[in-house]
Amino acid sequence: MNIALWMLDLALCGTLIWLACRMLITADLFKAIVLFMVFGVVMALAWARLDAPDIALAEAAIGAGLTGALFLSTLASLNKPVVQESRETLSKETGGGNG
Amino acid sequence: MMFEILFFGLVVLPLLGGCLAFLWRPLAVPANGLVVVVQLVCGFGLASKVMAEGPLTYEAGGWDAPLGINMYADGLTALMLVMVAVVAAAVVVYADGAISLSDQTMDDQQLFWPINLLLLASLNALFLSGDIFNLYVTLELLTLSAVALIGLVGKVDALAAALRYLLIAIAASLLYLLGVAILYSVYGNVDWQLLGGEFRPDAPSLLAIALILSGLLLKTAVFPLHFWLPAAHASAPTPASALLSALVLKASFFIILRLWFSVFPFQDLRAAGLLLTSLGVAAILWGSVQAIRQTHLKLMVAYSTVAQIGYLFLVFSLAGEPSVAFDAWSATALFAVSHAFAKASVFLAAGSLQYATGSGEIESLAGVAQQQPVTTLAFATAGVVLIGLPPSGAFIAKWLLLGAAIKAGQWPLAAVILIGGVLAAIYVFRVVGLLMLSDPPKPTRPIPGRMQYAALSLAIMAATLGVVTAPALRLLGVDAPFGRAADQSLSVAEVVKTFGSSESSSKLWTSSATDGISEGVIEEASNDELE
Amino acid sequence: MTQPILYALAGAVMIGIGLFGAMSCAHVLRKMIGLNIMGAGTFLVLISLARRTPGPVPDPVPHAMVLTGIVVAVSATALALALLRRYYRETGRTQLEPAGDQA
Amino acid sequence: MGEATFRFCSVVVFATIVVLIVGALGAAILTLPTEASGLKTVVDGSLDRSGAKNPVTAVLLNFRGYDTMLELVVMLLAVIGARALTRGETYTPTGAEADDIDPLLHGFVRLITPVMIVVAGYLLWVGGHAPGGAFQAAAVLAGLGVLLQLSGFPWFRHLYGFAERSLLISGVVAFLAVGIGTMIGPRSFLQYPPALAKTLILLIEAVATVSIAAILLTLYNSGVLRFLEFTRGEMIEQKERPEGVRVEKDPAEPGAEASAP
Repeated sequence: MNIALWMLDLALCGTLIWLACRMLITADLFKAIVLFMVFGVVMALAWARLDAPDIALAEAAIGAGLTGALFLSTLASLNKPVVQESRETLSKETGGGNG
Repeated sequence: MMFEILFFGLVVLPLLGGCLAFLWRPLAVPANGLVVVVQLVCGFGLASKVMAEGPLTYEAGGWDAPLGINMYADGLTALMLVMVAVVAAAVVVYADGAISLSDQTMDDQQLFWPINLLLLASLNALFLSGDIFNLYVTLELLTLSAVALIGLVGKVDALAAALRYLLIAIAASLLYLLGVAILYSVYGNVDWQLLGGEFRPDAPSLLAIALILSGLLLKTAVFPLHFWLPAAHASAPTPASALLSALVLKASFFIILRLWFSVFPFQDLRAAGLLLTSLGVAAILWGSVQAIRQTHLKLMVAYSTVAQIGYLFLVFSLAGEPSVAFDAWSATALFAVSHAFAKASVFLAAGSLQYATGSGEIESLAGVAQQQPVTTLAFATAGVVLIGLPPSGAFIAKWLLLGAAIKAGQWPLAAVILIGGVLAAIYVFRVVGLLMLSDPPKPTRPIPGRMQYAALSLAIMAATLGVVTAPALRLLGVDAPFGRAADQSLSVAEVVKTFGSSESSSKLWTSSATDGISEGVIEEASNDELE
Repeated sequence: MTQPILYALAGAVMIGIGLFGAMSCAHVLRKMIGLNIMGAGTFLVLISLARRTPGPVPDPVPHAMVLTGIVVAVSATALALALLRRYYRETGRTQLEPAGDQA
Repeated sequence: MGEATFRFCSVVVFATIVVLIVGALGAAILTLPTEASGLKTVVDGSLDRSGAKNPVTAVLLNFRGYDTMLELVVMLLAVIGARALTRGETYTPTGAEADDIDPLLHGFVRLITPVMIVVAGYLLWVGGHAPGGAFQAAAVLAGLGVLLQLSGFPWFRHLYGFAERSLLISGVVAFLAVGIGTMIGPRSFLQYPPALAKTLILLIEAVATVSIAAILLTLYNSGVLRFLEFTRGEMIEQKERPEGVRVEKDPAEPGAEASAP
């Protein structure tokens, strides 16, 4: 068994778990979403390591790219205040939903 | 070959109709009408085919399992498909009336039609599926269509309920998928019949059972996992409430029933069966008490669903006793159908009453019966079925369950069945009593006839389901998990004797089948006439 | 321990993290992130266990299943986020009330 | 019970559930045999009759094509559901006119558009025998669509209505049409004749690619205009819906008090 590849696998798994934790802990939702997109890219590497190139392609494009974009656009619309009434206090909590 | 046509009518046509209804609005209502009629014909056709020839299989894609996806239909499948077809017919007629009442023809109301067709297609596909991964896809399909239906209203409470339901359903689907993944990695296939043949109770398989069950229990909303249900079912548009309570919950329960008795080694899982049954008992008691406490009509009906779902779970401890296993199992399937008819009817009637009085509060219903006799009759009749009085299907089902509980020596279950009936009587008669009050009533808004009679016809079918018990039980006996035990089972034989001898039961069966079809035609006719 | 088992265990841990996040975070967006992590973990378990084939080529059936799963996940996520946006627009809230029995 | 206590208790309960699941899962994974080939041999045995050399494509579009069709329906449902929710919000025009477009960005988009289309086509074609296929190609196309929108090409917003809806359903309809075609005759649903399998798979994939791309773009779209406003730092007042449009239109919905505790 190739030691370097083992180290790579371990590092990938460790990074994935670390990213997963960070995403839920970090107070800033925007940061969490960026981490989610990074997570998708690392997942794509993991798929490649598992000889799943089809999934690696799909994950990079759909998992990381599109889902991330969806999250970002949603966050953007949540940061806009609701027009009808002033709900400043409530719209503030969109900044961080502490884990 | 025959199954092919049925597959076309039950899955392909609704999918196609859903697409076209989304594409071009004028097609939406005719497509729904056509699909509903075809579904009725195919549902009863499948039932008679299964009854005559035994279980059917079909290879979607032409590859046999384990490589391809097998479709499979036995008596239980056929009964469930008939249930879907009948309820859907009434709901479509009702929805046509309800949508015509909305003062604007906005697209989001019209989107009910395509979503409804896709929901029906996914229900049929789910009941026919012989593949546990395919079941995952159909479950997701069902969830998304249900959520889309709840969200159609766009009111705050409906949005919150839909969002919560979706979040929970996604988690539940993932738990189920994880269980499927483990089963695949142990056995190398996802066909439930193949899995049933080689299932071993080793550690990964037991974990897979736990994961699959927890996912499905969340979706079936059995106590204490019911917390998402009342708000979702009560705040949805009424036709959607009826579909959700009557059919969507039954789909995930059907998978539990199927896997438990045909795949999992249920004789070795007595403790788990006991746990499931205790959840059911808790659901019956808790749901009934909550239903009594509600002041809002549709919430009361939704809590009644929580309670009635509980009855479906009594089978898991009763079936541990081989002598009553078939009784309890077939009674459960029968109860599911009876509850589907009755609950759909109650929801439809409740929606009509709410529109007529302009308020969803139970108190505001006082004296409505004089002006809304048909809807009141529908509500009362279906309510009587929920209580379980004869000659309803619920009565036969409860009677079989009661007998099984006594024979198996599980007295507490017998007591719970009786108490549940009494509690149901309290919450039903509280509303019916108010409706019947002779107070000078306040004026109510008129309800289109198709809304009134859709609810009433379902209620009458629920109330008279007991009459066709014998053929239904014979149908259930086709490839039942306990062998063809219909004739060996004492209680079932008794039922068959009481409600029609075995020679006449086939005659009874065919006549009931044509009744169902002609009913659909009548509903369709009333549908057409209004366009 | 072989490479597939390593990844499968990592997938199991990710499932746990995602599920915990989905249950304990209040903000709906973060719940969705949690559920997506949970989904990724599930897919990782499925694919790594499919890599236990003797040769260099893995079992393709789980790969097709995971492709299906990824698409289903993005669809469900999109619907949930659309609901969340509408919910926010109507109420100005981004969290759901705790669901309880209504008495 | 105070709120903090309740929160602490629920976190403890959640953590217990999660630890139980992960522990059991880990233990189960460790007890599995380290070698298993699943359905690989079965797939390999039927690969030459499937019309695809890439086994994943063969499973996805032939052996389990029915699953894939239902998966397209799942996407379609998400679109319909999201559309019902965002109606009146998504397509409100904002100030992005043709003159707003940064010329540099414009040039870049002009350059990258054909490249991305070619890449998508290549991924679609190559899926038959190597990694790639409809989903990957569609994701690239959808990415292109997002890029076009972000760079402010206004014509993109006019693809709405009948044409757009036809695009959205075309993938499912292509599957259904091929399925119905194979059902007429002695074959079952989606059972391709081996001689035609390759052509039919490519046909379905080609239609599905465009359809999935449209679906992904529409899903993304249900918030994109607000995203534009956000990134440009503009605070364009949201157009207020006419009051009463969404209120009280369904006769059967419960009053607002329905879910009040």
